[in-house]
Amino acid sequence: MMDESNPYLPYIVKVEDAWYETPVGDRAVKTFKVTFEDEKVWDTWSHRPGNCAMVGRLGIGESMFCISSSPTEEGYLRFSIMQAGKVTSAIHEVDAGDTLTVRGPLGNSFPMEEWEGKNIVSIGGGIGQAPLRPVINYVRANKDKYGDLKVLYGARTSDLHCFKTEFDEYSGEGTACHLAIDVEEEGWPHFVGFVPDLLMEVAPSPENTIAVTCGPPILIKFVTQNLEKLGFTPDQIYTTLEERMKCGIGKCGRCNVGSMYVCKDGPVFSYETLKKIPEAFA
Amino acid sequence: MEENLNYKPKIGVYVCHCGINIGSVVDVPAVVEFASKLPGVAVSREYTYMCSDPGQNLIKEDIKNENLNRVIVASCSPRMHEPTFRKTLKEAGLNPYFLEMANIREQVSWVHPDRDEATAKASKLIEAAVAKALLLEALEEKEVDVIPSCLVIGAGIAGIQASLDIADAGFKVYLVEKTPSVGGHMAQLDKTFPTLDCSACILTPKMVDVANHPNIELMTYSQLEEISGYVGNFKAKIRKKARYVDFHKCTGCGVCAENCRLAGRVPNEFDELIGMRGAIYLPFPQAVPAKYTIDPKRCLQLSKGKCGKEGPACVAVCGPGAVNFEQEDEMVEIEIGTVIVASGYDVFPMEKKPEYGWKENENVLTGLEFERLVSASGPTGGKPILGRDKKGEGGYEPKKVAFIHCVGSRDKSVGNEYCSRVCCMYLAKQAHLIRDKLPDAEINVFYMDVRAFGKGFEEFYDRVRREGVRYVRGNPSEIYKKSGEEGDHTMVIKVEDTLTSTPLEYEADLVVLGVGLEPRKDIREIIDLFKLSQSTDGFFLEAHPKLRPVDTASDGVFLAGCCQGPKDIPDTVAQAKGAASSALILMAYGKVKVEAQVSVVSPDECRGCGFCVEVCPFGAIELVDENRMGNIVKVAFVNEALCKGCGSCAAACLSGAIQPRSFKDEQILPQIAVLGVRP
Amino acid sequence: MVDLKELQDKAKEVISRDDVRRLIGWQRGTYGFESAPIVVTDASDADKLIFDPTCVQNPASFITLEEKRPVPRGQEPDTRKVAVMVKGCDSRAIVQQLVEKAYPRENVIVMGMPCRGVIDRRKAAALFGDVTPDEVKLDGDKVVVSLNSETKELARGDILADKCMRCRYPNPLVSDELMTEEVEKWGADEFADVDEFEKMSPADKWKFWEEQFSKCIRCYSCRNVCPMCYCVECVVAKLKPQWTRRSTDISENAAYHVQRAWHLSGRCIECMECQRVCPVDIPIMTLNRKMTRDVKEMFDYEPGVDVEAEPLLACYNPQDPEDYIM
Amino acid sequence: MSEEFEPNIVAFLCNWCSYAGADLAGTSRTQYLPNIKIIRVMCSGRVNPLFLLNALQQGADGVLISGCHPGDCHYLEGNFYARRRFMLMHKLLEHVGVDPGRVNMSWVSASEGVKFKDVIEEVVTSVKEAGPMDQFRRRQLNW
Amino acid sequence: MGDYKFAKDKLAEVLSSLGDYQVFAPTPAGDVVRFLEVKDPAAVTLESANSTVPPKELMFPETETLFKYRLGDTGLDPSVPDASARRLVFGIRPCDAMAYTIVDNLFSWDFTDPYYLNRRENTTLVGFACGDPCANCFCPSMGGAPASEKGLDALMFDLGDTFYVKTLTDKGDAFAKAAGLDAAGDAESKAAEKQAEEALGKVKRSIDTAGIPEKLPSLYDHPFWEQFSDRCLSCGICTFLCPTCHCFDIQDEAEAFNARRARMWDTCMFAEYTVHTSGHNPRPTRKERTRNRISHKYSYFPEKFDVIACVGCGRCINNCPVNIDLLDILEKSKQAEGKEAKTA
Ligand SMILES: Cc1cc2nc3c(=O)[nH]c(=O)nc-3n(C[C@H](O)[C@H](O)[C@H](O)COP(=O)(O)OP(=O)(O)OC[C@H]3O[C@@H](n4cnc5c(N)ncnc54)[C@H](O)[C@@H]3O)c2cc1C
Ligand SMILES: Cc1cc2nc3c(=O)[nH]c(=O)nc-3n(C[C@H](O)[C@H](O)[C@H](O)COP(=O)(O)OP(=O)(O)OC[C@H]3O[C@@H](n4cnc5c(N)ncnc54)[C@H](O)[C@@H]3O)c2cc1C
Ligand code: SF4
Ligand code: SF4
Ligand code: SF4
Ligand code: SF4
Ligand code: SF4
Ligand code: SF4
Repeated sequence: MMDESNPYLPYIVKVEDAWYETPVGDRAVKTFKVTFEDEKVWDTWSHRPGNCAMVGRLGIGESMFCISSSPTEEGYLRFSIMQAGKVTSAIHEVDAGDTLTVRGPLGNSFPMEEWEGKNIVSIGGGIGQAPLRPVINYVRANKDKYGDLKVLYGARTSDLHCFKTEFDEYSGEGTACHLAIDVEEEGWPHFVGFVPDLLMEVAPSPENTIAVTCGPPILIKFVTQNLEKLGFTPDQIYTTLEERMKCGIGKCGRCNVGSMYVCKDGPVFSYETLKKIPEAFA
Repeated sequence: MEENLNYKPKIGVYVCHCGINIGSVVDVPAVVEFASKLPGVAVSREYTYMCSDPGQNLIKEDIKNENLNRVIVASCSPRMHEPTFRKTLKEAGLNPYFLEMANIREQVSWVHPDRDEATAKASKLIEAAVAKALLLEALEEKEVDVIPSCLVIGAGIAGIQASLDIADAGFKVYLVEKTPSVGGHMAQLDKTFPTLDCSACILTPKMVDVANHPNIELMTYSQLEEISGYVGNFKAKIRKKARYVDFHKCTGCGVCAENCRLAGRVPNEFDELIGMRGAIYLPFPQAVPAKYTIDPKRCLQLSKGKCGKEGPACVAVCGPGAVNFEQEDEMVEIEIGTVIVASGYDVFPMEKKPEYGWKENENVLTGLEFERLVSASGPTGGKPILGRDKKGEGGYEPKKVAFIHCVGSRDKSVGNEYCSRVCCMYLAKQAHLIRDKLPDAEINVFYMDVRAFGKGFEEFYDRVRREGVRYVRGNPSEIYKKSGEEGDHTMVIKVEDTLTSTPLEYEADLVVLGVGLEPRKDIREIIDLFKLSQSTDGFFLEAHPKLRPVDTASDGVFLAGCCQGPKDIPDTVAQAKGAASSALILMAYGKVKVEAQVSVVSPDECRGCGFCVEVCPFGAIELVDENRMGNIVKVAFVNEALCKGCGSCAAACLSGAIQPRSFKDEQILPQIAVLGVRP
Repeated sequence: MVDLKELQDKAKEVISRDDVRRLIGWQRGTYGFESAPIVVTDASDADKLIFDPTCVQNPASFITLEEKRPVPRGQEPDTRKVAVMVKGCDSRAIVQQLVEKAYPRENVIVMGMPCRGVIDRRKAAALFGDVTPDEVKLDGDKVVVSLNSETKELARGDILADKCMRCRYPNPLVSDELMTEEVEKWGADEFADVDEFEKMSPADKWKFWEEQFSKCIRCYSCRNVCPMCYCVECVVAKLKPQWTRRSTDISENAAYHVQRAWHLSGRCIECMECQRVCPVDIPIMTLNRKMTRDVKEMFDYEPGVDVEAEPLLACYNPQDPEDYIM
Repeated sequence: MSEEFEPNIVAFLCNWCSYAGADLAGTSRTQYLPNIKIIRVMCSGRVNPLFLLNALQQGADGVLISGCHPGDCHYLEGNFYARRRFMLMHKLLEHVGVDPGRVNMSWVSASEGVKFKDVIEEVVTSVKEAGPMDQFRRRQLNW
Repeated sequence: MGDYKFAKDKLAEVLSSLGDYQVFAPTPAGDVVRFLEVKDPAAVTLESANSTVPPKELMFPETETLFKYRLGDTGLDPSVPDASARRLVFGIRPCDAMAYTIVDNLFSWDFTDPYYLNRRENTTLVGFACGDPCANCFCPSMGGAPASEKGLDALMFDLGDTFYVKTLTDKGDAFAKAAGLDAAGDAESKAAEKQAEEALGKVKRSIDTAGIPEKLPSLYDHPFWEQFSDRCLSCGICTFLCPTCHCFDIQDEAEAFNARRARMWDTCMFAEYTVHTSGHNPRPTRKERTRNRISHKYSYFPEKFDVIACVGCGRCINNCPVNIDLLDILEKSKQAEGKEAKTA
């Protein structure tokens, strides 16, 4: 766990490996596999699917990212980071062998225990797959505890799909994977269209099922609408929110939606909760 | 090689010994060692001559083997070898703009003898280069095709000559002339100094040539209205004004003019208003094209709607039925690759110097009026006769003639500090013509000094003086009529003889004012179209006073003739040929490189104030609509083909929204951060 | 004097027009010697409008302060006009905003308020303390303050803002309609304050500014209230590159102020709003006035008086001075 | 080494005239003081006056901006804008107490290698007189 | 806890005798008053009702280094203040002291903030009761009073020639001892009580907060916000100068090889406060920001921490350049017709 006496102090992590998920350029996504420089940290460290952490580069700053590896993947943490602004650009300069800082785990997590015995549908878009990946991997690692797992994922083009190779792995294990791209591409065997439409096509049954979704706000909005159309009740739908944040520990103030601090009380929320906070969809 | 475009900078630093030029002063190994520790530096090496083939190969190898994506060469001035090393990068498959140079020869080893100081400074300069290199971006070098045709504006001798040259080289020319005929001022002249060729004799053949040349599309009585695009790819809109005479039907016979109800009653511009024409007219007998034009402001039918009881006389007499009052202006759109501006000059407007009594006195003439007076095609058939009545009868021959130099030139009080370069000589020429025509006349020339610098000029000036023309050094302060008596034409010229400092009064019954050359009154039309600049004298500004005298700041737009500054005919023709050759270079090569280090606007940050638009010397920026989340706002947009990358816009932009590539704020600030720290 | 009824009726008429979206003016403040700006969108609120010497704020600031909301897909942006009431000084902001193409002229309806001066709340507080007057009005050369049913007459200079004492443009320089008769110009500006300040040595000047700048809490109120500071992203807030750091210390604070003074040179129209709003009383105008004076002296330029003028730093004169250039 | 204060000066030189002038000083082996560190820009018109401020914040003791003589700008008018800007910035910095000797501007053409040297000397002297610049400097060591 | 007093003209002496403490007191800085470390006791002023910049800066400085490091190294040197150091704030107004007790909630919920809390720990607060509350004070409405003792270690009253000091905690006693104060009697404490009561009566403005926290969320989309936000400058004055506002930004700053991570005051009134890199801003206009400021203070904060984040010092009202009056907003919010919180 984090340095209890000073939650502002990050751990130093070593980048074990780093690769691009999507083509190099603006808004590229790069995944970093990191380990703690001080191995003792592992003794106290524990995180859950949905937890986030502040990843930073000394001299530049830090930003919030979800830990995209499941706790069941041991011995390392993974972050998948889209190049966006100052910090993310600097982080993208980093490669295997370099150091970063990590402060976490932060925030709440998906209630994996509550979901035991249920079917799980993961619906993601673009970089929004990052927080869903640990859920998927957690369920895969605990197959016996959960029902059916379905993965729906889309991005603008096939190039922009994150974690491309992993979907084959999932399918290999018998997990239903439904991939989509926004516009027709030559040789694309899967669905063409937006994720909410994919969802309607796949039309998972709400029966004993939890839907988790993450992606751009517009995707979340239409996916939830469609899920409701399919018969999902708000308490069956989960998502994660994104607000600007600086401290990650409920102090600096900016990430509030209503009285909730997304960094502490979130980022995972059930649609049931969110419905009551008008600011949640601002 | 796309792989090199990795976010993690991998910099190679190459420190050159330049034989002993650098190495003997700077501790190169220490600098190399220092550089190797800088952030992002993957390779740091030294070599005797980086610019040599082995030196360059060293870089190329490293780019390939070490996957370098930034290169710093610490050697001589980038003004020397930047192109060399850019090429090296390119050959190694790296974008050439990932190069940064540290000038440790001109700025270090050659100027700082102290080894420690020099080494420290060299290290700093390299550190700054690294700081900048981290933020360099790949830039694209572009070439655009050049449309093989040229628009020439103005058909004076300059425009005529340039058009002929280009057309002869096999390229299409659109020659646009505002007035009904080609020829410009030269057509108005009688004889030309110093050789005294008859102006018409040497000009008319050329005028005919431009009209007949298969590659020249002549558009007289026409005007450029719009121009857009950039070098190689301009689009122009030209207005062909209605002549009210069918161009193809008119045979130029002239019966219409003879029969015009206003024949001989409209002052003729070509004759500087001292001669007359009708409402339908040919400006002068040799006019090209020899097609008649109706002056819509004067024509009774066009201005009053009615001409005589029987209707327009011209219509009645024109055999081919060419007169057409229904004619309308015609718009022509053309695409051209190059432009030559040859719009010429105006003579100094005498209204600005009322003390010389021009206008009130028919025997005070400007030099140009005098040219018409003595021209065989002029109103008096070349006879120097003044004071004729409306019918062209009567009049007198002057006995005492005075010529005044520098009227409206070299005169701060009228805003013209410059010398008009032709007046001394044309006055000498005109004095000679008077002497020729009136051997007994007394001729006085008042001058500040005589500038006879051209080939054969001094000789000509000498000759004129030997012909009994008296040169009086003095600048007249006033010229006025001696008495109000009928028939007394005597003018008094008050002048101070500056050689003897005595105030003098001279008398003359013809005063010729050596008016200078001024930028055309309508020069703004062209400035606004092409965003050309003016030099302080008001003429068009050339791109460089010495080395690019026919170029302008706008690529592909060239200058010829007096629109760039006063000059005589030979100089005009020479410049016209220069402009033609410059345009030909572009057209013959067919392609033109556009600057890669141009400015870019971040539309999200731009507030649309247009400061940059005002500042850009090349008119490269315009404000365009931008949809900002449903709201339409104006933001700046850079036309990359026009931008030269000077960066003036960036310093004018308050919010840093416009930035020249390779010299962005975010690239310069790290340099400042490194170099600013006190060692 | 303004007939309030007439003013309000006029405002009502304007805001009721189909092509008018909002009207910016002044309303009575809740306490103290200053009015509050008001943005009227409904004719019923026009009755709140006032005009008296408490109307110190510059309504032109609010034209550019308004943030454009994202327009939902399929909807059209609301492009109706904004009506704005301006005093002479305020009107210069409009002129300058027009020079800078902040909006097209036809997008604003300018209601001109010839003005004879407004109260400086700091001067008033020094005279009267922490109170709210019943009424403040101008009577000839006097300012009449009614307070707890007593009235007090003051010389104008004692309570009016400094800018008013040297006002050269009491009548709006741009307006579609004048709400009252034009008033006579009384002020002149000799820049004596600038001259006085310049007598100091560089060291003393820095001492002065060091103390002043150290106080700054970087609330950016001075920037936000400034009618000329309406960049989409102000350089001080930029992260890439970061010119000024967010941390407060003398270096960053000084950099902020010099940067802003620089950006306002040839653009500041001397409404003095920046100095008025500063909660820690930094004499910001001492910077701006120096620039105003120099710009006038060196380039014969005055911002905010001529809509056709070119922006000072986007043009040049070949004869510009260059005395310190080597 | 002497204890004398050696100022650090950042110079912004336009590519076509002043930088070329500095090159000429180099090729003619005209020795001058090493206190000046040059940043090359294409035109003096590129130099954002805020660069000066930034240089002073970073710790520079003085600055120099140099470009083509008026009328000689490679880009026709860049130096005219620069002149206006720096006339004003110079005054502004002076007003907040920055010694006017720290902010310098010159016109140096490509042929004026010697003038370049003279300018450097003059600038170094005037900055030396002004002493170390502490006013705007970021005080990193006090953190 | 005891009763003490000292003669007014001994103020400088008392301050000088506090050598063991790092003492902060209201001091004029230019034209404003601010809590500065006492270098010259004579410069201290107790005249002004309220310092312009609240003494929150003493616990939560405008800019504060979180840790330092050298670029290229990974060793971090946290500059956490020493919890056992002795600091004393002299002459703090009761509202400002009460503000600390509110902000404490934030800095100690879940994760604890050592920077703020250590300072709180090591600081003795010697309050100064208000005899003459200023025009926009409304502390009684917020559970305070001109002579409230909340959060204070000692409270001082101005009784004409003498200051009467009532100590409230051990820390307060320690201060009295260190300062060598004289014992005070019944007369003084009576006088103080009377003054407190009178001062209470002098408070001009008030608000009945009942129901506001519950109501505000129902006004989420209400157009009444625009009456205020339309003239808001989106400057930070109201929040920077609010003793209970506590938002901050964190940024890394590097100088050559020296670097630090620091935090600095920030405010929800700034447009860039919530903006994402993509340009999406959940609070795109001043309406959302004004709503957030008021709602945060009067609804979100109490919902989370059971106390309204406002002490009624009136600073935001006094200093807002466009007369956006908190009490006015609250009154209007009470009148406004709410609707059920929007369900997406
Ligand atoms: C809970 C959570 C989980 C996230 N997980 C991921 C992830 O797994 N992968 C990923 O690529 N991105 C993720 N993001 C988004 C990521 O935080 C931003 O892209 C990042 O902060 C941009 O920072 P920057 O410094 O590069 O941009 P700058 O523009 O330089 O940043 C300025 C500051 O703005 C804030 N900010 C800017 N954009 C955002 C944003 N979209 N969300 C939140 N704060 C922002 C940050 O505080 C940042 O420090 C997550 C955000 C949140 C809140
Ligand atoms: C009194 C006098 C005597 C002179 N005598 C001599 C002499 O003896 N020997 C000598 O060498 N030089 C002499 N000169 C100088 C000579 O006139 C010039 O060198 C020569 O005419 C310059 O030619 P140009 O083509 O540049 O300009 P111009 O002759 O002025 O031609 C410009 C042409 O462009 C046209 N034009 C202008 N604007 C536009 C437009 N916007 N669109 C279309 N067309 C346009 C005009 O109508 C005109 O036809 C004399 C000059 C004067 C005033
Ligand atoms: S860099 Fe120069 S040429 Fe290019 S747009 Fe800017 S001002 Fe114009
Ligand atoms: S780029 Fe800058 S100067 Fe140009 S219009 Fe935009 S904000 Fe103005
Ligand atoms: S208003 Fe005052 S305190 Fe706020 S940023 Fe401006 S100068 Fe600083
Ligand atoms: S700087 Fe100040 S005085 Fe100048 S326009 Fe802006 S707010 Fe008004
Ligand atoms: S300070 Fe400059 S960048 Fe910032 S808003 Fe004002 S003018 Fe724009
Ligand atoms: S002080 Fe006033 S103007 Fe500034 S942000 Fe607060 S409410 Fe808005």
